[in-house]
Parts: sequence; C-alpha cells; structure tokens
Amino acid sequence: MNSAIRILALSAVSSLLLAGAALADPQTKVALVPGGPHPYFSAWEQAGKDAVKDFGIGAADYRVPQKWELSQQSQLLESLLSQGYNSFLIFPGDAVGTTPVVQEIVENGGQALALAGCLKDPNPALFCMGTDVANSAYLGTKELIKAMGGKGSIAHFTGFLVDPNTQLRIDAVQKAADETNGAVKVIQVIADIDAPQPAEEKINAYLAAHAAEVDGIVTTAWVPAVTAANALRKIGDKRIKMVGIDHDEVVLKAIKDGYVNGTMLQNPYGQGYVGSYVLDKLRSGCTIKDSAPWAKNALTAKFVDSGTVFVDASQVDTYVDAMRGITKTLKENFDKDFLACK
Amino acid sequence: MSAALEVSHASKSFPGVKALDDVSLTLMPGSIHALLGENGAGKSTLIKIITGLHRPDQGEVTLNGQPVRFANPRQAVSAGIGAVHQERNLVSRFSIGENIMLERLGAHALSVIDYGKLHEEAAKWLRLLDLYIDPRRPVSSLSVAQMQLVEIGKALALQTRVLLLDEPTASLTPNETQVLFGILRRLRDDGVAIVFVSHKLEEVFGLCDTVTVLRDGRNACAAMPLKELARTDVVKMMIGREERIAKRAPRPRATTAPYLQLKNVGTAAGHRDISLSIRPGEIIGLYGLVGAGRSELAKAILGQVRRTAGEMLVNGKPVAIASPADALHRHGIGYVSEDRKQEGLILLHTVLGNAGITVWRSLANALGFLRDRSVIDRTAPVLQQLEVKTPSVYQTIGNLSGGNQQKVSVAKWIAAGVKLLIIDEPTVGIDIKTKAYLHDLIHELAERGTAILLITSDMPEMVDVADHILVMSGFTIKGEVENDRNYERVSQAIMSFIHSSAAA
Amino acid sequence: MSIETSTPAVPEAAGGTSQFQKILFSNEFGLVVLIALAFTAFASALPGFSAPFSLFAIGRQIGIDTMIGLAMMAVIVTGGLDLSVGAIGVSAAMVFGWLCERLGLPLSVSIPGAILFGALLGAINGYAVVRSGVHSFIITLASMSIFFGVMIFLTKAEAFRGLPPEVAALGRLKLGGKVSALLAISVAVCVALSVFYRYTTLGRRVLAAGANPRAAEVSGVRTGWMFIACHALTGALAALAGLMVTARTGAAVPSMAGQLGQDWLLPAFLAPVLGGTLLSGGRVAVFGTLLGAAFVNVITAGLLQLRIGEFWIQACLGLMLLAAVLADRGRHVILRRRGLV
Amino acid sequence: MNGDKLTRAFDNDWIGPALVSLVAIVVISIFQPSFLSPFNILVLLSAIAVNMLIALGQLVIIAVGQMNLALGSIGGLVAISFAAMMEIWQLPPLLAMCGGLAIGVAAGMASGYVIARTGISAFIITLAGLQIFKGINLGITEAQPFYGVPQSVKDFGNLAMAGPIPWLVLPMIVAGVGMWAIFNRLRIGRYILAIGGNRNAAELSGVNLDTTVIWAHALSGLLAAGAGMMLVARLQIGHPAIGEDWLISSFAAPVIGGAILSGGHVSVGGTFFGVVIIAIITQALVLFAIDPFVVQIVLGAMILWAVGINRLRELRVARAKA
Repeated sequence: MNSAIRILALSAVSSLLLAGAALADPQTKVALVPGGPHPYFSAWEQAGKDAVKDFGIGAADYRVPQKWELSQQSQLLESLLSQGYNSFLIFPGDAVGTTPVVQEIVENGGQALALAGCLKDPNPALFCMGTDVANSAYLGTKELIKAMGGKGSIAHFTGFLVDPNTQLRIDAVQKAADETNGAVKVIQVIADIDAPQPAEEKINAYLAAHAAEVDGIVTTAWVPAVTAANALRKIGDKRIKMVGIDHDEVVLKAIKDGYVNGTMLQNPYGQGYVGSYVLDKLRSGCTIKDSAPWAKNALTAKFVDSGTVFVDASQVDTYVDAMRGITKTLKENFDKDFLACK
Repeated sequence: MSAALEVSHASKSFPGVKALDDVSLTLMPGSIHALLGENGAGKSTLIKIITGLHRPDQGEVTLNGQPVRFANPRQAVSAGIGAVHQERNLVSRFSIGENIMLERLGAHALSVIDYGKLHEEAAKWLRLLDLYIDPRRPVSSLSVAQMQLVEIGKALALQTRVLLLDEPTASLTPNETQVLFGILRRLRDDGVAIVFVSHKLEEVFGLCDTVTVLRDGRNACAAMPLKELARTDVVKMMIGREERIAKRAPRPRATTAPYLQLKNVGTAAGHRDISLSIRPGEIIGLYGLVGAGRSELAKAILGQVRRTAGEMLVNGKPVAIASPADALHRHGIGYVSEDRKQEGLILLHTVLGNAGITVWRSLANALGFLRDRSVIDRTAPVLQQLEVKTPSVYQTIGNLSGGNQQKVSVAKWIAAGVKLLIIDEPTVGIDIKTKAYLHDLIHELAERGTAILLITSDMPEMVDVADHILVMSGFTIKGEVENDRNYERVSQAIMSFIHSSAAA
Repeated sequence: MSIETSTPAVPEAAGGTSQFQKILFSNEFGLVVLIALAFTAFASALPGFSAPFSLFAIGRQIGIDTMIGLAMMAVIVTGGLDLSVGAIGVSAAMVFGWLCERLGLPLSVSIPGAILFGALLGAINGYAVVRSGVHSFIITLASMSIFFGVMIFLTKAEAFRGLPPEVAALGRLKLGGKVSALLAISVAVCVALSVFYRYTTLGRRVLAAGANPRAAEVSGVRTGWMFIACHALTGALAALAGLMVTARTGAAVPSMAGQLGQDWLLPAFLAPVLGGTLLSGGRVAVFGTLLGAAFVNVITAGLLQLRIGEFWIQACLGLMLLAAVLADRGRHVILRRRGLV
Repeated sequence: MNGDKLTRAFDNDWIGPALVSLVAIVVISIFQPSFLSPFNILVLLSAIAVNMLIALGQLVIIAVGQMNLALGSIGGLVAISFAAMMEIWQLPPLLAMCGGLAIGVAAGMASGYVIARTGISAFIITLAGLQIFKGINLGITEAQPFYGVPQSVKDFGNLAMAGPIPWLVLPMIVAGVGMWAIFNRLRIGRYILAIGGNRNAAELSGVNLDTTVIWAHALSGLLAAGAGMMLVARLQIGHPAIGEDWLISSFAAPVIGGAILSGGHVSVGGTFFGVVIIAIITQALVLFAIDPFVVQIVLGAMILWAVGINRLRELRVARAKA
C-alpha cells in the first residue's frame, strides 16, 4: 500500500516541473473582466471579438464573475492568469480591494488597465480609461435642471456603494445642484440599488410616497434608469422630468414616448475595443509616452476619458453613430498622443 | 376457544445481555391479564414484542390462533393490537374527534374531511367510555385521565380486540382509577382481551383475572388465575429467592460523623420530608418500586432537581449543590446512573475517554494541558483492579459487553476518589458472575471509607449488600430496616412497609 | 506498569494491524488519495494549473476555506450549528478596519481585538442557545440578520480602505517562495486545535459534552458552559477567517461574505463534513477539515480553468455536499449497527 | 354549524399580528399621508402578494417540523426557466407557467424524497439543494438575465386589476385559501400537521411518513415556483438573483404569525399578517429614509421575539399540565 502512495506523490511533483514554462506565451491574450454580471458590460464581448478580427490579437475574451462579489472577481482573475492570459481589462470590484490581485498579475509578467472604473492611486495598473463619470453626471444634471426650468427638487438614484464610481456621481450631481445656489435641491439619494429587485422596491416605494415633491429624477446607473423610466410611464403625467443613463431599449423607448428627457450615453464598446488595441500594441514593442496628456479624477492621476454624450429625443435613433464617432477619435488620440511605437 | 394472543417460548437478546429467555404468555379474550415484574425482568421487552416494535429471536406470537410477525408497530395496530403507553400518543393540537378518527380521515391525500360526520362518529366512542366531552375540543385542553380515555377510545375505534395498558394509573387520582377500571371491566365483558401492566399489587388483585410474572427474563409464572394466589405469593415470585444466602457478616453501624445528611428535604419532583444520613464506610440501601422517587432523590442531591424544603449537610455544613460538576469537584459526590446507555457512558468515545472524564480537571497542569499518559496512570490501576476485559484503553466503549461497560462507569468514580458514591440499579441486565463481582466491589469501596447510597429494586442484592435499608414509596420514606442478612425477615419487613403505604 | 499484580495489565496501544487499518479506512486518507488524483488529472489537462502562481492562489483559498470550515466544525461538535458564521466574520473584519483606520490602533491591538469581538458574538449565540433551549438553527438564523444588519447600519455599508499596507502584504506574502502565508496560518491553527481537542481538559470535555450531553453532565462536565465555549471558539475562528479575507483584498469590505454572510454557509459545512466531522456531534476531524477544503478548492480551481466548468461549479459543490452528507449518514449507520451511538 | 366551527376556523393566532399591522398602518399614515395613496397601496400589495407565497412555501415545511433552505433557489431556478421558456422556446406564458410550476414541484419532491428516505436532517439536505438548484440556475443563465418577458406577463405583474388592487393579488388569494383548505380541510394537510405535532403518534395511526414529507416539499416547491414567476412578472426580467434574499423573511412571517417551529401548529391567517407587518416595516424604513439594512435587524429581532413568546406559551402549557 505504501508504494502506491509514493507513486502518486512522484507523479504530482514531476508534473509540477514540466508545466513551469507554460506562462511565457508570445501571443497577446486579453481578458475583459467586469465586477460581476451587469447589462452595461455586455458590449465588451462584441468589442473583444471585433478587436481580435481588426487587430489580429491572439484572444480577447469577456469573462464574468458569478456574483458581484470581490473575492469572486479576484478568484476569476487569478484563474485567468493561470490559464495563460497576459493582458487584462478590469472593472475594479473595489477601488482598493482589486489592487492586490492586479499587483500579482503584474508581478507574474501580465499587464492590466482599469476600464470603466478606476483604481485608487497608487496602483500597478498602466492607467485608467473610462467615462469621466463625474463629468457625465454633472452634464446630465445640468440637462435635467434645464428641462426643469432651473428650479425644483431632484431625486438621484445611483448604483452600488461598493462601485468606485458611485461616490463620484453623487458628488457631481450635488455640485451641479449647488451651482443653482438654492434654486435646485437634491432632496433624496437612493444608492445600492443597481439590481432589479432592490431597484423595483426602493424606487417604486419612494415615488409612491414622494412623487408630489419631486420635479426631476437623475439616474446614474443602468438598472435604476430602467426602473425609473418604467415608473414614470406608470405614473404617466410626464410632470416629473428625468435624465437617464446608458442605452437600455426601455430607456430609449421612454425617451421617444416623452416620459424621459434624455440619457447620458457611455461608451462601453469603445472602452473594450480601444483597450484591447492599446494592450496589444504595448506587447508588440510600443511604449507609453512620458508626455502623455493624462487627465485626472478623484481616484487617479492617469485617466483617459472614453467619452460621454447626451442623447435626447432628436438623436435617439442615431445614437449608435455618435458612439462609433467617439470610439474612432479615442483610437486616434492614443496613436497620436499616448503610444510611441518603434 | 383459541387464545386472543399467545406468546410462546419467546427469547430475545441484545448486545451484551439476554433480555428474554423462553418466555410464554397466553391471553384469553374477555379477560384482564396482569403482567408483573421488576426492573430488568424483561417486561418492557415483552411489551415491545407484543406491540410489534421488536421481533423475538426464537419462539413465536400467534393472534387468534394464526402466527403473526410484525415488521413495525403500525402492523400490530392494524392487526387489532392497541396500546396505551406512558407517553401520550395523541396529537395535542388536534381535536379529540380527529385524534380518534386519525386512521380514517379520508380515502386519499386530497379527499376533503367531513368534520361533522367525523365528530359524530367519535362522539359514539366517547359515549361508550362515559366521556361526555365535546369531541371538537383540542386534546391539549384535557387532563391526563381524559387523554388516556381518548387513547382507549381510539383503540376501540380501530376494532381493537387486544388492548395493552402500560402503567395507566401512574398519574391518576384514586377515583379516576376507579372510573378507568369500570370501563376496562365493561370492555372485558364485550370480549376484549386486556393486558394490564402495573406495579401496584392492590390494583392487580382488584381488577385482573390472570397474571404472568417475569423475573430475570424468565417466567416466574404464566397465566395463573389470581384467585388461587395470595399477594405474598406474587411478591415472592417477583423478587425471587436467591439460593446463595449472603455470605457477608452484617457490619456494625459505623459511629463516625455522617458525610451526607438530609433533614426533612422536599423537592420540586414531589419529595416530602426526606431525612437520612450516610456515614463514611457505610452502605445505605434505598429500596422501592418503580415510581417511588428514588432516582429523583439522587438527582436532587446532585442539584439537577430543585430542592424546595429542608436542609442538606455535607460534613456537618449546610450546602447548596448546583450541578453534578459542583457535587463532584467540591464535595466528591459521584452518581452511577441507572440508564447506562443514555446517562452513564459516552458510547462513541474510548474506554480511556469514559474512565478519565471525572479526573481530567484534577490531572491537568496549570495551563489546562493533559497527556494521555497521566490519565492512563490514574485510571489503568482501577480498570485492572476491576478486571475490565478490553483489547485496549483506546477501544471504543460501545463495543464492550454490558458488564464491562458498567465496570467502567463505576471505575470513573473510583478513579476520582469520591467520598460519597450514589449507585442507581447497578446490576440491571448484568450477567450473574459480574453481578456478584460488583457487589464485592461495593463492599470493598465501603471498607476503604467511601460512603455508599445504593438504590435498587433487586431484593436479594439489597439484602446481600446494604448495611441499613430505607424503604421508599410515593416520594416519601416509609420506614427503616436493619439488615441482619436474614433474607426472610428483611424482605418481609420491607414488603410490609411498601404495602402498608399503598393501602393507606 | 508499576503495580505487579496477577491480573494482566490493560494494554495501552492497540494491536499492530488495527492501527494501520484504522488509518487506511480513515476519512483523511481517502481525501489524500482523491486530492492527488484530482490534482494530477487537472495538472495534465491544464498547462497553467500547476504553475507556481496557480498553486499559490489555490493554497491561499484553501487557507481561507479551512478557517471557515474550522469555525463551523467548532460548533458542529456540540451537535448544533451556526448560520451566523459569515455575519460574525464580516463584522469582526469591519471592527478590525474601524480599530485600525478610525482609531489608528497598531495591528498588535486591532487583530486580537477583532478576534475577541468575534468570540464575543459567538458567546452571545451560545448563551442564547443554552438559556433558551431553542435549537441553534433558529437562534443563529436570527443572530445572522441582527449581526449583519447592525454592522451595515454602523458602517453605512462603507468599506475600510485605508488599512495599513502590512495587511495587503500579508495577503500576498509567500513563505518559502510558494506557500501562502494564509495557508500557513490555517495549518498552524489546525495544529493548535488538534492539540486543544486532544491534549487539554477543556477540549476533551467539549467533545464529551457534544457526544452525549446528559452523560457528560452527570459525569461532572458543565455542558452549558462547554456549549457557550464552543460557540465563542466558532466566533473567534470566524473572525480570523474574516481577517484573512481582508488581508487578501487589502480592504475590509462589507460584502465579503455575501448578503447576510450566506456565501460562507457552503464552505463552512463542506470542509468539515468531507473531512469526517460527525454532524451529530462528539467527533472532530481537524486535519480532515483542512483536507476537505483542499479537495474542494482543487476541484473548483480545475473547473474554473477548464472554461466549460465555470458556471457549473456551484452545482458541483452542492452535489459534493450531498455526497459527503450521505457518506456521513453511511458512517453513522455503521457506527449504530456496532452499537456505538 | 355552531360557534365552535367558527372559532376553530379563525384560530386566535392571527388576531395579534392583525392588530399590530393595523396600528402600524394608522401610525405611518399619520406621519406620511401619502402612505395610503393608491400608487403606494398598489406597490405594497404587490410586495405582500409575492412574500405571502414565499412565507407559505416555508410554512408548509415548518408544519411538518422541518425547514427548507432551498426555497429561494427553487424560486430562482423556476423564475429563469419561466423566462427562458418564453424567450428561447417562444412558449405562450400559460404553458411556460405550467412548466415552471412543474419544475418547482419536481425540485421540491427531489429534496423531500432524499430527506424522507435517508432520514438525514432537512437542514443539510436543503442546504445542499440550495447550492445545486442555484448552480443549475447559474449554469443555464451564466449570470445573465433573460429579457424576453412578454408584455402580457409584464402587465400582470405591474398593472392594477381594480383601483389600487394589483393582479398579483389573485395568485396570493388562490395560494392563501388553498393552503388554508389544505391545512384545515384536506387529509394531506392534517397528516402534515400530525407528523409535525407527534411523529410517533402519526406513524402508529397509519400515516405514511415518507409520502407525506414528500407531499409537503412538493407543495413548498410549487409555492416557491409561484413566487418566483410572480417576481419575473413584477420585475419584468428573468433575473438569476431572484430568491437570494428569501431565507429570513420566509421564516419571520410564519413565526410572527404564531407558527411553532418544532412543527404541528401553523396559522395561514397569522402568516398573512406577518407578511403584512414585514412589508409595512420595509416600506416605512424607505419612507423615513432610514438605512434599508435596518430591516434585517428588525426581522432578526422579531424572529427571536416570536420564538421566545411561543416558547413561553409552550412552557406555560406544559407547566399547567404537569
């Protein structure tokens, strides 16, 4: 019986030595990893496929953690690193909590950049590319105030408190309201509702009680935007103005039907497409220019704005062209200002 | 006509003990048959065979002449054998009617229940038992006596021809008992065969036609008509005559100060005015039948039953013992439990784990660390002295024979060096050789100065071992008997105390 | 044996064959074989599986799952259970964050502080179970939502992100180039626990109280206090697990154990039951829990890397728990047939 | 029939929770008049309707003296299957609903069968069931929701039948009356309660323990499936996370409604008002902008309070009889 155990142990050790060299794979293999399952990131999957087709990258796979939970994302990233992926586009599950696993990726010969959400400095990611959420929320609130005629009270529905962008958005909306020095007040912020069931319960409960006191709604997260659009359709009097976010067809249809004034589009497709392109370039000889014109935001000093645009009833049918336009300019900026290639 | 129920030459044994050895019982329809026997006489095993919980290893059970073999109690019930046990078999939140008719609520799972018809039918059975209560009332609102009658009603509703009652009068008032007896007599006249299990001899003589007595797993007598027997004959059969008259000389009453004294103690369990004292080196016997309150008294001494009156002194100083741990570690009082499997031992653990449980705390070093070595050094000599036969100290105790298990459950207290050891029914289900051995051991312990309180209902054991005997019945002490080892005299004296109290 | 008397001494060690046989059929050996088989299978199928980083990551997850398993094992010993293990772990981690960040206390104070806090919550569970006589399922179901709710209410669901750098460093620390420090901590705690259950009086009394509370009580063991001690130990180990997860992510995040801490329920039962801890109480398998956690994580890592298994992992773990429980029932039936239980 | 039948039908367990919910409604509407606005009543009743089925799903298992941890994951599995059948296989809603109920019953029967045959505690088996059904859910959806919910289903989930009364109230009434009938009028319900009340007595009276336990778990699966599909209608999306937060409230409502956790005594009326109380408290916390997680604390505290009261009541009954 003892001999059997010895054989088993030997085979385990031998396979260990053999496999050591697998990691140094010449081809670029990109992994696009969101914080958890969410409609916003579904555009990344297509972006990865297009990037592989257009730029001949080894692979650009969209892999989703099972739950919106930090250790699930870390465990997936560790597994992807072991599977041979060497380039990562990561939406950080937590502005600080994701740093250690990015550190490990870099230490093991991989490269990573934060996408659609930033890591708090100092962090080992190359840089952060995403919507300038603060600016987008600020512009959106400005549009809402315009639609409200410059006065009244606003309710702000936003995403998970765990999501690094949420706090930025809350501050931006407050800033836009304060600039009306009192004419417009933010009377209610409901956060942590970026999932159908909590959104449904909280938004409906709030509107059921406070619809009379609210003149405008600004939503800075995908699911609350959808739920609020449905709620306004149910109330039906179009008195309450609303600026949504992202391009869910429920929101777009509500804009067409006049229940919602407009939506702040982000550019998830562009983020995934250009992000894969940049990482592939960096692995084939290019480097990031020292003189790169980094923007700054509350979390990091190396930030690239992937663009945002307000779409109202007039442009609602042509928003896809607007997004494609932003993506093209984004890629050109990278070639021109950010990348130095031999 | 053939017997309603007959158990012929049944034998049944469990790991380590032979519970029934060639036992027979015949029950004629339209008769009340008493089943008597002391603890460990095999009575409960026979009841379990009749009600289908166990199957005999040898011998067979016949119902109205045909042999039957019940896989589970349910089959016995549907074959017409009803039973009213100590623990109530009623669903307390259901109504009386529903309990009685639980068998026939509906043809299939989704059938709608017609409560009107159900309660009418149930009322018919209640009227049969002179129980004029609304069948809609929930059983939880009934008294114990009424619940018992509902259970009998339930049995009748199932066309039961054989009805077994296990200690039915244990918690009934005298007139409730008479009401029950009146009903049983009427059922008997309707041809129902009744098995009446009780310890109260005067009830047996007042009610039953025939009697079967069991002792040590064998028939002391089988289905003898009661008319031909006097009460003392039955008692003699129950407690039997041990050929081996005690060889130990009676011991003079020790004169040292008593280790434990109880002064007119009353407890929440119902004890009234209990007074006794136990001196180091003395064996005080506490004799009584089941339900006399002896184990409850032991639990009161250990602090598991609340003491409501009187005083308890250890070494002359009044004490309030809160728990067995308190009793052991502060006062050196140990208790060998009557229920070896549930309270005596931890079957899952090793011999060492069981033998050492009482000494762990005292053997541990300052940090609470403890090596097997020090436990073995303390317990091995005791195990060896008691000749515990086990492959090793690490053997799981569940694998040992009943006798060896009991030795270990005594060994743990000896290893702890207790000053007072309460022993409750030490030799129930133990082979004769080990039984004698345990008796010698108890004497040896007393010689070495340990105070012993021996609780038993085995008369020969009491006469053979105890120095001074207190007779207990109905949670009070009825009298004291000096033990001069004269079996005839001492057993008669004890019996007279027991019966005097019952008649009063 | 010092006393030379006629009767044969009671032998101490069991005979030669049965000792080895005992090991062979023991649960732990079965797990070692399973782990070896699974590892070689995945290593050959997946090139990256046995790479140093992959082993390090798996090792670290084993360390965390083992600690969660040990926490549940400490209360399974009493025949009860503790649904609030996750809630206690998260609450202790948040207290740790509060002590470090808000009060600026050194790690040498905040770490034991968090562990003591966990033990306190556990003791509260134990006291409620013992005093009320209600089954530990209901008490810990209620305490799960109370502990988690109070924690989230006090912290406003805000994570503590400004922890001292040593915390995240510990999470990434590799001892001897390969073994994760968290795994090393768990192994050390396993050693300590097996010493506790085997070589201390408290440990033995806990086992006795768990195996047969009535018999233990009559033999002078204060079973009430033993159960409270077990629940407190569960709380302390849960707190330690919470700190390990915090070390791994470098931040004390309220959602680390999922909603109400329910994500910890599966690993908490899977490791000890696979390892051989009897659900009915009275028997622990400390290293069995470690091996159980190892087996679970080798399978999980393998399936995760196999791409096809990604989303089917949870179903697979559920089936494993069911299989482990059926095996536990089988073991129980054998024990009863031999009259042991 | 005479008065007795009346009192037995309306056992007194529901009076307490009914009064508490009445007082709560009055107090809240004083501070927040819009609490009684039609739209708010619609939202409140929708929440109560769904949670009632969840509570009944747990109630039928408490009645048999067990517990069902897999209630939520069965509900979730049925929810995504229901949406998938409509989106992928283009099944008409009614057919998909029957499919969903069948899946729920099958899942319930599976765990009931394993519990009954192996005799292992329901806690562990349903904990394993929780993981398995959730795993299958994730395996099918890969954590992506199904969006293809037809408009008719969406309308059923959100529109009002009459005034502030949502359509969702219909399945609640059917389930409530159905379970009341089962517990008080059908043999299977009485057998379930008999096993919970006195397992030994039930066995001796010819109650087939295994089939009855399987029946109880099948009913629990059916109710969980109903609740899952109602949520798909209300949220207008087949979301894999449906059911994840059912555990606590599925115990709190029955216990507040006077159910005895050791089994044998349940009250459908009491459970209904338990659900009402929880829904009112959840909404009140949002209205007064109190941290939503306070609900968890309140639910936990209410479970302990209700269990404590039931325990005192049991001790008093026991002491009265001793």
